Amino acid sequence: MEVKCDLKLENFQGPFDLLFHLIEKNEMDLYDIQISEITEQYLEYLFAMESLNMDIASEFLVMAATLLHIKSRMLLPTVSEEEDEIDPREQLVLQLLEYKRCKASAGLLKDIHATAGLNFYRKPSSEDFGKTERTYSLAPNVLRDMYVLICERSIARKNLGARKVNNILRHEKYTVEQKLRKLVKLLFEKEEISFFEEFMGKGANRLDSITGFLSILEMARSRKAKLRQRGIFEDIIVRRTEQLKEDDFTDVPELYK
Amino acid sequence: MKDRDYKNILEAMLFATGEEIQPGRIASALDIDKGTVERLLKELSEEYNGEHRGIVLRELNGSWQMCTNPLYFENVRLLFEKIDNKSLSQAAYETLAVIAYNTEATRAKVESVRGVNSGSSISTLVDKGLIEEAGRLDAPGRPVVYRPSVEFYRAFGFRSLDDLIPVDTSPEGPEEEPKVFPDDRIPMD
Amino acid sequence: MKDRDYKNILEAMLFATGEEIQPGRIASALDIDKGTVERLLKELSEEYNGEHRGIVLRELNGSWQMCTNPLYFENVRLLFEKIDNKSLSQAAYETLAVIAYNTEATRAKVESVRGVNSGSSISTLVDKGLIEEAGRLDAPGRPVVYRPSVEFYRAFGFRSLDDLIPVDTSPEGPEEEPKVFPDDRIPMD
Repeated sequence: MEVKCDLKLENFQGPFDLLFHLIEKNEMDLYDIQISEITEQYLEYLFAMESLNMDIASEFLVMAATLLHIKSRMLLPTVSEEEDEIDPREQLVLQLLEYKRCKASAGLLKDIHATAGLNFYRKPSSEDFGKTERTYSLAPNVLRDMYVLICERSIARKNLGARKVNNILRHEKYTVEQKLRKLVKLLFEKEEISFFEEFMGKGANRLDSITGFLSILEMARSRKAKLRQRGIFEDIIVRRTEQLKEDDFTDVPELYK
Repeated sequence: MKDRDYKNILEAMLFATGEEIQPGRIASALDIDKGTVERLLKELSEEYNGEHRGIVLRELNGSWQMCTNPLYFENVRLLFEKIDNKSLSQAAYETLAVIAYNTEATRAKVESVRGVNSGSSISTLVDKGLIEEAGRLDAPGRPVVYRPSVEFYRAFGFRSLDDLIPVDTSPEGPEEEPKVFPDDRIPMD
Repeated sequence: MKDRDYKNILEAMLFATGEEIQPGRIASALDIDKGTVERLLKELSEEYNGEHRGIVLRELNGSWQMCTNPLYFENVRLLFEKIDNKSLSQAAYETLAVIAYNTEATRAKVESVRGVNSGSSISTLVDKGLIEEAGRLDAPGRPVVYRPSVEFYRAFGFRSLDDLIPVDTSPEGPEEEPKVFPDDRIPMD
């Protein structure tokens, strides 16, 4: 495919600007961007720049990655049949619209700037108006109120900090213990379990996943389970070893005492 | 004292300071009501305009400043050798637009809208006095918040940010617009 | 063009230049006779004087300058003198409160109580003459200690710090102040 490189990258304010150019050139609907086409043209553009040994700002590369990511998600079959499935392009469209607005407002400001400001101002007079004594008139009660406010804020901040740390520690300890017991029970039922299924499935929140992960690590560390993963981001299979006893972890593990 | 006397004093004050003054400051110096000061300033301003006077008053974000009447811009310009080219780069206008249309914004906000590093544009605008620091955000890293400065109002002839003209960028006409942002402003996050 | 129009232009020119200006320079800018400019300047000057305007024209060695009417010098002086509370930001006021209520304080002390960076507030207060350096603390880094200045007492109408309105809360309680900078940003929820 012929690459026409009549425009330089510097002519664009950034990746959004370049994308706009491509979308307009292709007369595409902003609300229904043909991601494959746009991605291809965008990359062609970057390759052309590179072949001319021009520096490509990192923002342009990040956008390339984003486009490829969206493209790959568009190729995947939809998991659910639900209608409110989020369009992978949505975030990008929102950003493009916001940038479009920014560009339009900038143009407006530029026009106003060109015609406004036809006034001349002057510097403060250097005339001698007599002896001036700069005095502030400040209120003692305002100073007092400010101080009371700062003190209250300071105390609240300290309490909040202390409470937060305690809560986190207590919460984490409790949930890891829970997860360990759940794991032991499961492993005596099934011998081998899927981490994704048990700790990242429906109804599991982020904390469940984190504490679940901490608990399988703890098991592996104490050689009571073996972990297996086929590749990065893949499921982790947890399998119990000979050393796991049914009453293990009924006490708090050393790590979390 | 009569209104006329006060107006003469206001004229002297605005001329002498040269800069923008808050009506409250005038009120406390004259020991009169702030509302009265505001009324007198408006009347004086109308008198100047009505008589096509060489000087006029401008309201800038609640403050008032004396300057020359734009009617005579070309005449006054002849007295000066050169006038600085005041135009800004596209990047600076975009950055200014994000800050002005959002009332205020952090660098991260500007960059999220523009999609590119905007540090140097912000520095340029601060150097030109068009934006100023408005404190720090209560968020990780405590980022600086920028807002339009008085110079911004001066340079663009705005009395307040209400004078900003809303932009309509909907490609398919107005009915498409509410779909995304119900508000005419660039949304804050 | 009528005399009135020329006078308006002269007003704009004299205002904009600020300095004294020779009638010849105005004449060549407007492309009119120098004698006419001089006549118009004299007439304008008489108009200003007759109406007790806030501005007047002064002739100095054949040059002309726009000035404040001396009738209103006292008023203008009051304007420069009276600086109201609004000229102190919330941050500066808070910083001032910490220093005053602790008799004196280092920057670290102010920051530990306020929970935010206070360097610029301290600079502001030093610039405004409301606090001053009171030596250095015999501690690592030998930090500067700040205390209220004479201007502080004048601004609040205090004879001494005993005039401070008492408060019954203390940010740290009786104990030593913590070594660690208080932090709001503990992650997780």
